[in-house]
Amino acid sequence: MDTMTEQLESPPAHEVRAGYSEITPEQGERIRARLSDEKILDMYENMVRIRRFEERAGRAYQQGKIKGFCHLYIGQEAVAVGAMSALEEKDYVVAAYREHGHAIARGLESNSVMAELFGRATGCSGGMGGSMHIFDTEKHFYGGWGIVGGHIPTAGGIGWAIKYREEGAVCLCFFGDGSVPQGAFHETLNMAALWKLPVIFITENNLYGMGTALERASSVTDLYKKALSYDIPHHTIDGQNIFTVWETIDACAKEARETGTPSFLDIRTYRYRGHSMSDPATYRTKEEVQDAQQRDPIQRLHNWIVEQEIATDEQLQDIDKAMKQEAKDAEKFAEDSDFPPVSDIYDKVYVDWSWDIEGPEVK
Amino acid sequence: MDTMTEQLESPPAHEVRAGYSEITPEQGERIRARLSDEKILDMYENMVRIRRFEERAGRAYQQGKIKGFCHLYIGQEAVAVGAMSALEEKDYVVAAYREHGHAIARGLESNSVMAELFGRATGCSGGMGGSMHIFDTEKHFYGGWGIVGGHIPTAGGIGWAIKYREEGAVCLCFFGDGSVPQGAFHETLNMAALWKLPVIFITENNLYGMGTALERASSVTDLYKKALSYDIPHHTIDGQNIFTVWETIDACAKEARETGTPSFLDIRTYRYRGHSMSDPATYRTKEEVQDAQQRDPIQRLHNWIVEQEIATDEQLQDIDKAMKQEAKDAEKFAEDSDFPPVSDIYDKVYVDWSWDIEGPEVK
Amino acid sequence: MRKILFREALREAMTEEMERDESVFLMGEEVAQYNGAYKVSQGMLDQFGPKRVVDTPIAELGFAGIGIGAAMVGLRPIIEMMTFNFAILALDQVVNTAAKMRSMSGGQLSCPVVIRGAGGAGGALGQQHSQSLEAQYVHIPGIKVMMPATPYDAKGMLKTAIRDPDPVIFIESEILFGLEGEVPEEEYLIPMGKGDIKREGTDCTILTWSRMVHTSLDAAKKLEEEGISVEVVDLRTLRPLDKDIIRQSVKKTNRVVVVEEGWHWASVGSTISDFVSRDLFDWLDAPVERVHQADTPLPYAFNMEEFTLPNAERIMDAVKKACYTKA
Amino acid sequence: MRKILFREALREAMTEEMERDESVFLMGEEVAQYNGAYKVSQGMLDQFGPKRVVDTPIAELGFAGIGIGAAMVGLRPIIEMMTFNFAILALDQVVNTAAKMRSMSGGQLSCPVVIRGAGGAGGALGQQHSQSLEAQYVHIPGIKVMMPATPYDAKGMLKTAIRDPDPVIFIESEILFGLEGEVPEEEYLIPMGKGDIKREGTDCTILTWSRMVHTSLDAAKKLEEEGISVEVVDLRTLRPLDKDIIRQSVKKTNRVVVVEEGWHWASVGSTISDFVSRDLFDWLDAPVERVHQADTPLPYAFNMEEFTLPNAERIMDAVKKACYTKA
Ligand SMILES: Cc1ncc(C[n+]2csc(CCOP(=O)(O)OP(=O)(O)O)c2C)c(N)n1
Ligand SMILES: Cc1ncc(C[n+]2csc(CCOP(=O)(O)OP(=O)(O)O)c2C)c(N)n1
Ligand SMILES: [Mg+2]
Ligand SMILES: [Mg+2]
Repeated sequence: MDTMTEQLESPPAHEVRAGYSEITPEQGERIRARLSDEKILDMYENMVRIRRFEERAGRAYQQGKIKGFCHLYIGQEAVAVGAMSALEEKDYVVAAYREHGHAIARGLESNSVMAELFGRATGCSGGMGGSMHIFDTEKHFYGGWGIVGGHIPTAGGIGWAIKYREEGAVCLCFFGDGSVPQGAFHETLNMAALWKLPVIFITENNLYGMGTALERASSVTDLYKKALSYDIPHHTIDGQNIFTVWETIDACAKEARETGTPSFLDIRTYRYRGHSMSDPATYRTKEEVQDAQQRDPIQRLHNWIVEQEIATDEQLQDIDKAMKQEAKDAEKFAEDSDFPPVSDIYDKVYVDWSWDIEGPEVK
Repeated sequence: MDTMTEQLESPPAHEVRAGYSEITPEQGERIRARLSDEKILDMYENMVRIRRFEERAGRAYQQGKIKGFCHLYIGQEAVAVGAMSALEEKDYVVAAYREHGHAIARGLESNSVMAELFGRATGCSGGMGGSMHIFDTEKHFYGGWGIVGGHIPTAGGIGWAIKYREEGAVCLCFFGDGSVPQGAFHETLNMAALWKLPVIFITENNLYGMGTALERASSVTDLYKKALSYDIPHHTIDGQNIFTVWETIDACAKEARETGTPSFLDIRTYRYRGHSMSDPATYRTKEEVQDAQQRDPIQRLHNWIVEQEIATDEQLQDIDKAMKQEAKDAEKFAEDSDFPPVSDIYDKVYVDWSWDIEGPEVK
Repeated sequence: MRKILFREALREAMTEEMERDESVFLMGEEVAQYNGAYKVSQGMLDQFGPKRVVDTPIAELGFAGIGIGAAMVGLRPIIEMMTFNFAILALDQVVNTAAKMRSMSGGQLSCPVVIRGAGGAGGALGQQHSQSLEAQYVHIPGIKVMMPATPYDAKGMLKTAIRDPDPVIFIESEILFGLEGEVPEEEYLIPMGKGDIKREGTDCTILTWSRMVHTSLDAAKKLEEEGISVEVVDLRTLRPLDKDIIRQSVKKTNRVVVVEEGWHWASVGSTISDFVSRDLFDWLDAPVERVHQADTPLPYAFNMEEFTLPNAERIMDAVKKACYTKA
Repeated sequence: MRKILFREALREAMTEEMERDESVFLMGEEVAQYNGAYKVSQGMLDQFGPKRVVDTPIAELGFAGIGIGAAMVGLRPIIEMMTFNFAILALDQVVNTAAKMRSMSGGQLSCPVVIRGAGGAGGALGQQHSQSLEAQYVHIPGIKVMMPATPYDAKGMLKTAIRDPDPVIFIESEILFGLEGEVPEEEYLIPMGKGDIKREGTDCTILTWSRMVHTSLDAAKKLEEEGISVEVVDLRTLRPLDKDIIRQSVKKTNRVVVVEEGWHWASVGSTISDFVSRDLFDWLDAPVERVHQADTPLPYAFNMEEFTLPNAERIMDAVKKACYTKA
């Protein structure tokens, strides 16, 4: 595991940007020994699926079809896809509000996620949650908190349950760099370390929390130092290299499933769009964004696949077309779906309620 | 500063107990070069003052004269006295609920503190706060939160004000080892480090939070590791050696006053009594307590003073007698004082209130 | 019938439910090795071991959240808050996670967690340790709130709370822990959402809960001597509220006093008074009277604590005011 | 008179007070470089520099506590909560420190801090971002609570809040930030604890605040066409409550509807309704009516949000019910 986890002793975060690590020949060899071509193409397809989905969601938002908050994941796809590709069915995933990508990578259907964004009954949360609350208990996907850091204890609790029931599983917990200063992070990591809860705490470090650059929010920008204060394993890795993500999560997950050891990952990535649909992101220079896009995780995997002759450029274009179509179809599916019956408001608050929940009458 | 701040790479906390460092000849020389005999005797007297005060408070509690919670400081005197002796008038002190000692060390009169414990109008907080809420704004003493960790942000705020008004002062913030897992600790240390707030964060590490040994509450027992994750200076020191405390605080305070740099101290100490008056402390062995008492900070200073011929054993006995008398007088003062008028309840909630605060009528 | 203490009744409830259901466990500060700050969990570590009786660091937000998370995937945690004064730190997890999980997930999830511990004043504990904070929870849809007043209720209600599939806030008056009362050996449950008439009467209804039930019973006894017959209704569950028991009693007495230990603005007492005033408008012969703590923090000084909290005398005054007001 | 937006009115209030008093500063998430999540603080960093307009990490408990601590030693911080949904994380600092500091210190200390930010529903923001949480603060003695409804009030009230020597919670409806209204150039202050009659009427009184003032005014307008004359009282300050304005209006109309955006159990609306029902018992010709959000979390689906929140139609129904009930 050591080769892939050198600790970047990094200068201020904005100088590091997304970090960088080529898919070296050695890494390529390791990967090809462990992952089938099919799996690799799957991972590629999933990244493209997410990007095309997000682009479509962005447009639908501008057309007023999606409302409220909508946080796009474009640019960070390799983190979710790399991570989920290392999971087994029994494992769990907890994520924050920028979680469309995680949901899709975990296997939720584009239709189901898009319908949720549209507030429709066919959405994974029955249209009641929306973009920030994508849940699917069958897939062990707990994806969406609007309270920054509020889900970190939840992941601890799932880790607790895994251990309590001896499930031999792991729980991944995704959060942003901006969430690290929250007390919830600190309290949970201490208990996870103290009790050996099998949770991988993953900072998707895109260098900004809304408009605030990491170095203006955290007195350390080498976030692995947080792990030192809990005595848990940590790795700082390039999140734009999907194989690095996969290898790291795979190793940490095995360790967690077997021994319960939690770990902390600082995964350097970048979001191309603003924080949410209403953010023009003027706090970053055009150059900075372009620079990050040079390390685009999809393009990088594309190049490598072609170079390795796993697929041709043309075949990959076909995947892209199919994913564009899938996103378009998802939008149509969502638009064609009904809103949930308003009676769901009352039906889906308590499991067991025997009284008149007061509110407007359902006609 | 380096000589006195070696980082103890320590085994589980309960094995380290209070740590240990003799007053070496070198330290003795440094001290005598910087502190007058008078000051040294003052520090001795203050430790004895606190101990005798606390013993008396404990008895008064058992007699029902003090009610509610009462947390005695016996055994930890060198921390408060060593620290306060390094302060200037302009500096600030924030402490938690085990703060009688800090208040007295900061110069509050025994009478005033004892009367507060008795709930009398002559108490420093007018009898309204009690043992856990000892305030004296003139002395810049903000001493008493019943919410574990709740005062750590307050200290950050005072640090903020010092910096904002360019006072060139420092704020000491005392809390227990049990408070470190609280989110408030983490959030404040990050901001203090980020903004360079002149606060010295002092863990009085007495190895237990109520009945929970540090290693059962924190995944790291070398608490200095917490400081690594905020990138602030830290020191692990023996809190039973008053000179070590004084030298460390003195150095950190100077740094903070001049440059705003915050720091974190893990001061190893021990409380001889239970957590509060109702705690028999059965979670510790008799041997453990006796062992800690071998390193009694008062006895240690006593021996050194005699050895250095700063005062005779007899003279020190006289101090002890005087302090016993002072505590006794304080109890009498408190008992002879009146309870506050109940109208204070209404008068001391808002500075500016123009409405009928509802409640029983004052007759 | 055998008599046991309030704290023992709580312990029996937890112990029986843990014996019955492997997925129930107890977590909180000092619950295990120390046997509980208030000795509620005495002996439970010995019986169930450290896997199921778990000491936590002082990190209320964190361990409440861990309990809630564990509940989301099917465990049935009992999270002890040493006191509800400290639970404010965990309120986000209750309000934004536990209460909303089912709604946000479109009904997929539930959170069968019980968060329980001491509430109310405890005797000269000062401003930060003497708060009755049930209003913070009763306000929030998605949770249920219970507050027992007797050992009998404490046991039956806590067992119900543990079996309930929704998140339950369960607040125990600190001063009642040592109260003795009859508790049968046989198993029983007290239904969620059902109040209990603790004393029958015809002239006036006192609506109250938790410790104030006893203060109200004291007042009722003394009022009997003065010829006033008071019905004392212990609401027991505060969310959902037992509207029927209130209606029945008020239709009989036509006069109401609401007694609560804590503050009165935007409080549980205010909402019950409001409910009575509107729902039973035509049945009231006098305005609802209220008894509550003074609208100030509760200071330490012994004379002040006494002054500020409701007592039997003040309840008697309120009942008389309600009764002597002409219809 | 010139017209400006609600958010601009807030900004003017802060700017003027910061110009007037060196000890006032603004701290919160995204208030400086980003110019505010809702652009309330636009341009303030440029004017006052980074010492006085300060971006924070996401750590609500921590920075609220830092503000409160700074206030304890004499500064006058304005702490912006991006929304009050997140402020729950900081509630311990408000309830256990700010509100109690003066009492605990026997009157030595005060905490002249303003904690302000967006509250209420914002339009399809879902369960965790759509809460009206004023009840959490109105319950607590030691703090004051203000909620303006118009740009004029927003400016005058915020200036008062900043100058007030006690801790003030100041909640701004997210949906009102873009509202335009008349605001004079000259300085003015709106006193703490004073409501305002936003529309005079004789048949029924609506008691409300914040955004619901506008929904109520809509309803009142429509009701006028139907021949019902409604008085709309904007309470503005919720702690302390302007009892006199309520009394005057109710003694005139004898019928009352309390309208609030949020949940209704243990709420501000319930306490106002309770106050009216008891204090004005003999003046009421009908039970107080209430309009409020459904007692559930507010879901995302667009039809559900509409269904669950109070609207003009429902207010009209409530007024009619109050008016058609026979005395
Ligand atoms: C407790 C809380 N505070 C503030 C916010 C507003 N907010 C939403 S997202 C966000 C930034 C989070 O940044 P980060 O954790 O880095 O995640 P990213 O958006 O970069 O994925 C903020 C301040 C919130 N939702 N919850
Ligand atoms: C938020 C909160 N949680 C729990 C408590 C109960 N409590 C009071 S003191 C204490 C132990 C604190 O230990 P430590 O910080 O080590 O201080 P020490 O008592 O050793 O001085 C606990 C759990 C509290 N007062 N506040
Ligand atoms: Mg980020
Ligand atoms: Mg300790």
